[in-house]
Amino acid sequence: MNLEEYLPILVFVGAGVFIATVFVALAFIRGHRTVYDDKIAPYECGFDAFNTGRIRFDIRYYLVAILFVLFDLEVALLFPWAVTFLELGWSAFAGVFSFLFILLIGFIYEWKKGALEWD
Amino acid sequence: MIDPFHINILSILVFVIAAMGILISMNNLIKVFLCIELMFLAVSINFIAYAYAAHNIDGHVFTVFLLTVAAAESAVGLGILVFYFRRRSVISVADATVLKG
Amino acid sequence: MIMAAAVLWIPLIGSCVAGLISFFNQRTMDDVAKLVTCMCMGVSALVALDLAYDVIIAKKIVHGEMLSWIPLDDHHKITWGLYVDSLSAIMAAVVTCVSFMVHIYSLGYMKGDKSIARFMSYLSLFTFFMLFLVMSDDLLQLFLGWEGVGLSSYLLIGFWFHKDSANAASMKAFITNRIGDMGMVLGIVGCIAVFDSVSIPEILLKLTTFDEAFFRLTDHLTINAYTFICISFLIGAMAKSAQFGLHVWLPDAMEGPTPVSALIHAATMVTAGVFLLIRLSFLFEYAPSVKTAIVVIGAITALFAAVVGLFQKDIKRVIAYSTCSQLGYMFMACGVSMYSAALFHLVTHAFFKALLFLSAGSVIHAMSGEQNMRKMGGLYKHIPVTYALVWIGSLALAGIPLFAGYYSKDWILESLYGYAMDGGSIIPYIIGLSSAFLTAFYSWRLISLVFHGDCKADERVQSHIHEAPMIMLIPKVILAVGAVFSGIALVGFFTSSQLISGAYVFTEIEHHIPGLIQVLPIMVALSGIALAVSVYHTQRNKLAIWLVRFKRASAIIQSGFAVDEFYRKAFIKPLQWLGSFLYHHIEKGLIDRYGPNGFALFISRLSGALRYLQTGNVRDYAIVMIAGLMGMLGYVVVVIK
Amino acid sequence: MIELIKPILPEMILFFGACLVLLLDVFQKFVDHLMNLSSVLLVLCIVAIVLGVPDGVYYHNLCVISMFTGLFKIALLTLALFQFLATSFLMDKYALNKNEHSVMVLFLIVGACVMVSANHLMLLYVGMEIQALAAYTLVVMQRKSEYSAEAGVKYFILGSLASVLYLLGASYLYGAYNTLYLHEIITAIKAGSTLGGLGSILVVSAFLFKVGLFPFHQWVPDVYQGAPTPSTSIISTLSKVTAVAVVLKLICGLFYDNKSLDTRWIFSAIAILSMIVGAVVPIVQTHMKRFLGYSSIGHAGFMLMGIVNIHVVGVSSIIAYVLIYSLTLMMTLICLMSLKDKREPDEERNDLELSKLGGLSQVRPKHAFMLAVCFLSMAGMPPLIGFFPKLLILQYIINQGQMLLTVFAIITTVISLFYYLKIIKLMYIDMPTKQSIGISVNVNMRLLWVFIPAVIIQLLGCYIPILQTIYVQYVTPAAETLIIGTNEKIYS
Repeated sequence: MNLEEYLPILVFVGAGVFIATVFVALAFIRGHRTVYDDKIAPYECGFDAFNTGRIRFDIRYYLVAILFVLFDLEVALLFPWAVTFLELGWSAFAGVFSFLFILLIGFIYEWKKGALEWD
Repeated sequence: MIDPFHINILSILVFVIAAMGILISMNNLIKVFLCIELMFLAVSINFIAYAYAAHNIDGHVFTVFLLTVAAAESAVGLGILVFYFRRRSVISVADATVLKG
Repeated sequence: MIMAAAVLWIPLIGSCVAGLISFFNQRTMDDVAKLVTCMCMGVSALVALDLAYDVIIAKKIVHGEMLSWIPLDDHHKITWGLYVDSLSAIMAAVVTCVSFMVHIYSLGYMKGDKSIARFMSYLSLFTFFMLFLVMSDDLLQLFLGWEGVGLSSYLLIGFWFHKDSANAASMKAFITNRIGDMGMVLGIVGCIAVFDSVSIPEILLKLTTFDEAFFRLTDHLTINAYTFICISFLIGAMAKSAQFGLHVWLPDAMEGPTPVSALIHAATMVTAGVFLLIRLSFLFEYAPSVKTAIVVIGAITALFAAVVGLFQKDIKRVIAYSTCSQLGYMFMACGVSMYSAALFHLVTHAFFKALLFLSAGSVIHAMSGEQNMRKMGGLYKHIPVTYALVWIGSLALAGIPLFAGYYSKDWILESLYGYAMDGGSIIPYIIGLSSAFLTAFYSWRLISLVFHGDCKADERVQSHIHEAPMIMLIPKVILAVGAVFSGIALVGFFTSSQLISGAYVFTEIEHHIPGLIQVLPIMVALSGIALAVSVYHTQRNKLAIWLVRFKRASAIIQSGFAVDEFYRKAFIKPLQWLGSFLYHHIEKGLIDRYGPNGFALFISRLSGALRYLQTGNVRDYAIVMIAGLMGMLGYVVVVIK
Repeated sequence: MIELIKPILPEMILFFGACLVLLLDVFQKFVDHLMNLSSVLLVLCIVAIVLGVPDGVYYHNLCVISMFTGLFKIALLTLALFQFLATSFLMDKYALNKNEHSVMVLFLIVGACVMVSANHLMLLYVGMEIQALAAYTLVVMQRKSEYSAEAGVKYFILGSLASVLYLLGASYLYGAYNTLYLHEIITAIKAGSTLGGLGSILVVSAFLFKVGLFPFHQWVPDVYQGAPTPSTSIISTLSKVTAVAVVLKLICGLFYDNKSLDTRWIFSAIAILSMIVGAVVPIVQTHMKRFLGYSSIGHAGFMLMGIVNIHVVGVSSIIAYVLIYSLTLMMTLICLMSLKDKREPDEERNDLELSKLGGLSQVRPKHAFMLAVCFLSMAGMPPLIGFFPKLLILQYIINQGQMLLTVFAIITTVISLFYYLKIIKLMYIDMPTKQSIGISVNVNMRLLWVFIPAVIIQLLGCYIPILQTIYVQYVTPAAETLIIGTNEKIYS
């Protein structure tokens, strides 16, 4: 196994851990702390934090989930293009943008239909 | 050495698990959809294994498309689920037998 | 040709017009229907007489083709043809004339009947079919006419279809005639097999070149083809002409209106059998054994019917049995090859028997529908014209000199005597004489019972007794003229001329007839009359005692020697049982139950069962899908190479 | 640029047109005219196909244009056009957005066209999904109906299962032959391998599901019944025509002259069992659409007989059968749609109870006549057009010596004649009841513009030469491209 190829990732992970630790530590040390009821109350998307997991969610969460899944995963189609767009040239560019245009139409449709409104 | 045949067996195992999952979890549509997604993934494993073994890019491309199309399909599925829930107030299809005979 | 076609088709036009009027139930048009049918019939009769004159005097044969019917190939084609030789011409003339008379008579007799248009239509239709029969040039067309007259007869017997007895009688006539029709079909098929043709002239032509032909039934059993064909046709003729054995329908057919009895069951249709024998005489000459059979059958029928006729109560049945008996005479004449005599008797018989029937109709009309002679009597005062006409008819029937029947019957008896002299049996002659005696006896029995003595009807009926209207009398008078003069006028013609030129081999043998034999029939007839008159006018009490003493015998005879009863027990009952068995146990119980109905039941059960496979549950659907797929995949794994 | 997209111009027109209709609907512009716009799009698409590129393969063998694809695409578009023209004024009676409905139909056709043209397993899959997702959406369009929801869920679960089976089969084919191009697979499969055999059966099964054949048939009656009638009409005709096209393409490709795998017994069994289900079960049905669903299973089985032995004659008979049957079924459903009252969605179910048709000939003589003609045509009564494809297929299988199939075909046809005649008896002999009078419709003159051509088409069977011309000029060449032309002509 040629593990040297994965060295940048190791560096990246190390840097990430370092920076995160630094920021948390700074906030902990230098932070201004006041405690009041609302602040210390457990918060979980409007649900009671200490409860069984088998509760009913509002159906609207699913709607958001649907939209998220769609727009999230369609991006997966962009990755192969993104890593090779220089070699592929303008025709691939046109293809990808027509794909994005179709997604845009979908987005306009869902916006106008009010799917993004909570109520 | 691992060859596509072994991956094939893995994918079949996953596929069968998913199929059994569909059959036994009819009382929860979400689980059914999960199992269907699992089946997609089992097939994806197959494609990637064959593509890797044959050094052929088509399998990888298919997998990417498969994932996105599966996403679209599950979106439609969830839409139908929401609709179904609004009409029935349950997400079980085990007793959905208004249409029969 | 055009004349012949006119004779044939004009009655059909009348029938169609009347039929349409009847079909659309236009009561107001009834007069039109009557007028049209009678006019058509009259025209047809006139043309037929002219045609007969042409054909007989000028000795020319009209033979032409109207339409192509079944073109098989160049050599085999069946056409609608017309073939009028002297035989056909005479038959056509008789049929149209009698029919015309009956048409006119019906106007009076059926007056007030609400479906008179239908009646007139049927009568004309019958006439058309009868003409079709006698004028046809091939056997298939003849068969069509044969069936057509059967159909018309069925329709007319059952004309009063609200009467159960009429319906039963019409069916009896039709079904009995089926047996004859089967014979006809066999005969035609036999002709096709032997001669490769159904055309009568062609068969005649080929017959002279053929020697003998055989039908192989099994390996060892063969039958002479001519014998077979002739037996088949004989069966057909027997059924139509009500010969003994197949006569049972004729007395019952009297359920129809009396004009029908006169036209169909006395003058014309029943003689179709005799016509067939004469038409195919050339064939019968090749089958001598069948000719013997014809003589036997004719003799039996003549005697049997005369005996049964003695004991009948119903006036129409007496005449019906008399018809049967006279047809027996004609058969005997055919059997001894005296076809001219048979035809002559056919013609004269048509006149006097029609006259008798129409007179009987008048009597019934006068008696308000009563047909039982025991309830009549003394009518000569009230209906003198009819009385006179019955006398004329009876004298002609009995064969009293100068009246028509004498010449023809005498000729037949002489022929029978000649047959005996030629080495044949004497028995037919004796039977002929006995029958002549019985004929005279029952004729005068009828006259005595109906017209003399005291009237036994109730007051209401008596008060209604009246002479028939003019429109019913005139046809009878015309027929009476025929009954008197047709014999004397035509005797010379029939005895002298070679009637049907070339159509059959006519063996005219001059016999020396002793003087005694010439006088014998007259004496026998006169003695029959004398006996009847003496018995019914002076010895009636004694007769009654005798009848009581031999009550059972007379009852049997009255029922026609229980032939009907015999048929019922021997054929109808077992067949009914068999039919019922087949219907209930084989058809219903086996075929229907396990066949169509069973299959239908199975399918609907299967349907009900299969619908439960559709549970509505998605899981089950998925299981079925996956199981089916597994089956297919398993098959692939097994069979793939 | 235009040369680049020319081969898929018809699909492009439909797709972007559909997007346009969708946006116009959502922005509330020209709402009343959008169905007409959709019809115009269909016409444009037909024109684009007729004037389109010459036969051949395009986009690096991804896409095939041939007589076969052209015939099926035009048939699909014509059927949809027929439905749009006939029902645009009837759609208001249904509790659904008619513009979204037509958009979904357009998307469905896009997917169908992709499927028909596809020469690549991935493209075939994408087309199938576009078509299937549109179909699922069509089923659940009627938002207030419980039946619609249940039918949608069932259709979705089983349909997803079918597409997963397709994917599994595709992966096996890919593993066996290292290619996803159909023509390469077809060439390679003659060698025979277990993996390839399993893959081919799995791939075909997915489309047998779409056609609704025996082990995969159970969704058919439920979905037909639960879906709103306009959607039923689309699914039962467009979806089925497409699926039959793909089945023909796949079977002719994968199993023609395939010495290694004899599939005759499989398809004979499927055909016989489908015919039995389609003949027997409808007898006890009481709901019109359910009844039609079951009978369509029988018809699918009848069609499949034509391909048990693969031959040009059989394939062209199947093409003729599916086109004529779909047209007849669509006419029937349009007629039923026009009988509908304006009611709550769930009550529509009751509107289509068979008993409601009692004495229809007295209440609505035109509708009764139309329905009777359609049913007799489906049953295969000689003067009507439905007789001829049945005759062709029977003739074919008899010539092929398939006596078992022949016997079953004849028996089941006779049984099916019984239930078709039962409905005609219901309409013509029975008296109207209190229920049947409830069926009322504003007799629109436009309906006659549908009925008269429909009856004329049905009666085309009286004038055989025109049928013969169409059959010889278009259908048989289409079948020939499928069998003879697949490899030698196009890919050389």
